[in-house]
Amino acid sequence: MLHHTVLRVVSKLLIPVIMLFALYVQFHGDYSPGGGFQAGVIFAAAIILYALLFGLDNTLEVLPPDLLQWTAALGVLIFAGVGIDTVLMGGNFLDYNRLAADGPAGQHLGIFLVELGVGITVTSVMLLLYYAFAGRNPGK
Amino acid sequence: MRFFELYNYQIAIFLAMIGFYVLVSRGNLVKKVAGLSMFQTSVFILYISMGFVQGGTVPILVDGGRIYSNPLPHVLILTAIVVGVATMAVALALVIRIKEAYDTVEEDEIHEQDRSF
Amino acid sequence: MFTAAAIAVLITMALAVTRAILGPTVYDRIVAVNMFGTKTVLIIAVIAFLKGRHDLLDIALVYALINFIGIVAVLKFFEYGEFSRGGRGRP
Amino acid sequence: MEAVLDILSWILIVIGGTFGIIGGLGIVRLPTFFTRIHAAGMTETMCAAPIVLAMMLQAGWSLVTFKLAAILLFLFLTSPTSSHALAKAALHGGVDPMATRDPEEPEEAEG
Amino acid sequence: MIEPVIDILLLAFMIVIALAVVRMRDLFGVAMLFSLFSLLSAGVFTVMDAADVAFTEAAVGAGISTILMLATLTRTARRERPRAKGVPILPLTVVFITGALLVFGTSDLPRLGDPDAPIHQHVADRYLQRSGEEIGIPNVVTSVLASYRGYDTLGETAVIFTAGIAVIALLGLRRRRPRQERKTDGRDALGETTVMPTAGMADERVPGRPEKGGDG
Repeated sequence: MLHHTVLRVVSKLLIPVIMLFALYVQFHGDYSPGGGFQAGVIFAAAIILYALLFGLDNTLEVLPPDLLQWTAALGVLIFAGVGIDTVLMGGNFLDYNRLAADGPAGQHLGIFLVELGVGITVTSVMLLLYYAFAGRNPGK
Repeated sequence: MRFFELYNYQIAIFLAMIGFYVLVSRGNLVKKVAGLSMFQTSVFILYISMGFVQGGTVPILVDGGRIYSNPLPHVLILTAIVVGVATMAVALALVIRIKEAYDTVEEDEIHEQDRSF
Repeated sequence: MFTAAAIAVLITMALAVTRAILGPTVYDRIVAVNMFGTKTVLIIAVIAFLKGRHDLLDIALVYALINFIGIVAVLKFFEYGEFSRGGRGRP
Repeated sequence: MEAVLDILSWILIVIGGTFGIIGGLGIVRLPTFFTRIHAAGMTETMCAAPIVLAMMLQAGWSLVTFKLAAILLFLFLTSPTSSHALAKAALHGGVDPMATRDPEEPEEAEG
Repeated sequence: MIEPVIDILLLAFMIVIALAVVRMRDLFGVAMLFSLFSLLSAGVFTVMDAADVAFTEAAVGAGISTILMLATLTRTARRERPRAKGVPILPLTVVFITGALLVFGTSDLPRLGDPDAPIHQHVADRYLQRSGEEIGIPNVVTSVLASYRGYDTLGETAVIFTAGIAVIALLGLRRRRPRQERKTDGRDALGETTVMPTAGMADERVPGRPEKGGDG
C-alpha cells in the first residue's frame, strides 16, 4: 500500500505510539484495566499494521516466524517456570508468597512475571496466526 | 414485572439463538463460523450481566468502601475472548483447507462430493 | 450534561448502523463502520464520565488506535484481494 | 468559575450533539458515496472534538485531561486519514464521483 | 439513570445487526457487521462495569478477528451461494425450542444487578475483601487472573499456544525468501499467484489436453 502516502506517514507516526501504549497496558495492568492478554493483542496489532502497509516480506525480516515460534513457547515456559520455582522454594504451585521475603512483594513479582509470560505468548501467537493466514499461497 | 428485570439475560439468549440459527441453517462455512462467534459473544454478555451489581463500580479498588461488581466472571470471560479468537482462527484455517481440498465452502456440495448423505 | 451527550451519540450511532446495513456499495459500509468506531470511542468516554470512573478512558484510547488498523485491513482487502503482497515492489 | 466552565461545557456538548445528529442524518439521507463520506467526516471533527473538549473542561487539570487530549489527537490523526484513503480507494475502485444517484446494482458490479 | 437506556439501546443495535447478518449474502458485509457487533459488545461490557473485558474485546474485536475473517475471504469465495426458497422449518423449530427452554431457565435467576445474588456471596466477596492486603494491587481482576486463579490462566495460555500450533500445522508458515531473489524478480510473487482460485479448474484442463482422445 505504498502509494497511499498519507496512510503511510500517519501509520509511521502511530505504530510506535501503539507499541508504547501496549507496554503501558502490560506494565500498568495492576493499577488500571489491562494485563498480558490485552497488551499482547495490542502489540501484535501494531506489527500487523506495519505488515499491512509495508508488506509481509519486510515484516518477516523484522520478526521471523522461527523466532516467534520460540517466543510463543517461551511465554508458557515463563509462566510454568514461575510455578515450578515456587514449588522448589517449598510452596505450592504458583504460590507467589515464596518469591520474596514478605507476601505482597512476592505477589507483585509473581504477577509481573506471569503477565509477562502471557503477554509474550499472546503476541507471538497472534502474529503467527496473521503470518499463517496472510502468507498462505492461494491455489496451491 | 419480574420478567422485565431480566432483560439482559433474555436479549443475550435471543442473540445467541440468532447465532445458533445461522449456525444450523446456513450452508456456507465462513458464515457458520461468524454465527458461532456471535453465539460466543452472546454467552459472554450473559456471564458479564450476572457479575453486574446495581450501584456498583469497576472492580479496581479505590478509597472509601464502595460496592464493586463481581470480578470472577470478568476473569473467565477475559481469557475466553482471547482463546475464542485463537479457536476461531483454527476454524477458519480448517475452512481454508476444506476450500483447497473440495474447491467449495458450501456444506451440501461437500457432502455431494463425498457422497456422504 | 453527559446524559445529553450520550443521547446525541446514540442517535448518531443508530443512523450509522442504518447505513452500514443498507449498503449499497461496500465503501458505504466501510464509511459507516469507521464513523461508528469514532462514536464508540465517544460513548465509552461518556460512560466513563457518567460512572465517574476514569479508568474506563483507557478503553476509549485503545479503540481510537485499533479502529484504524481495521480500516487499513479492509482497504488492503479491496485493493489487493489478499494480504501477502503490496510491500516493496509496486502493486 | 465553576459556572463558567459548566456553561462552556454545555455549549460545546450542544454543538457536538447537533453536528453529530446532522452528520448522522447526512450519512443516511445523502444520495451517493462521496456525499456520504463528507457527512461522516464532519461528524468525526465537529462532533467528537467538542464533546471531548467539554469532558476536558469538566475533568480539570489531571491525568484524565491528558488521556482525553491523547484520544482527541489520535482521532484527529486517524479519522481524516482513513476517510482520505477510503475516498481514494473508492475513486480507483470505480465509484463515479459525478454520479447523482447510486447505480442500480452496485453490489453485483463490485463483485 | 441513563445507563440502563444505553445498555438496552446497545443491545438493540446488536439484535438489528445480528438479524442483518442472517439475511446478508455478501460475506464481506458479514465481516464488517461482525466488527460492529464486537464494537457494540465492548460498549455493553463497559456499561456492565467490566473494564478489563471491554478492553480485551476492544483490542481483539476491531483488529485481529476482522483481519482473520478478511484473510479467510481472500482464500475462499466472497459471496454465499443463494439458498433454496422456502422457510427452513427444521432449523427454526430447533432454535425456537432451545431459546424457549433457555428463557424458561432464566426465570429462576435473581434480578439483574441484585447485590444479594448467590454469585456474589462466595469466593468473589472474599477476593474483593482480602485482595487489597493479600496481593497489594488495586486491580482485583488482575489479582484473581494471575494469582488466585493462576492455574486457570496457565491452562488458557497453553490453549492459545496450542491453537497457534494447530493453525501453523494446518496452513504452514511462509519462510522469508532470500534478498537477492526478491530484488531481481520485482513483481514475481504478485504475478504468479491468482487472487482467487476459480471454480472452473477442472474445465480448464480439457481444451489443452490432446491425449484424451487425440493420441490414438
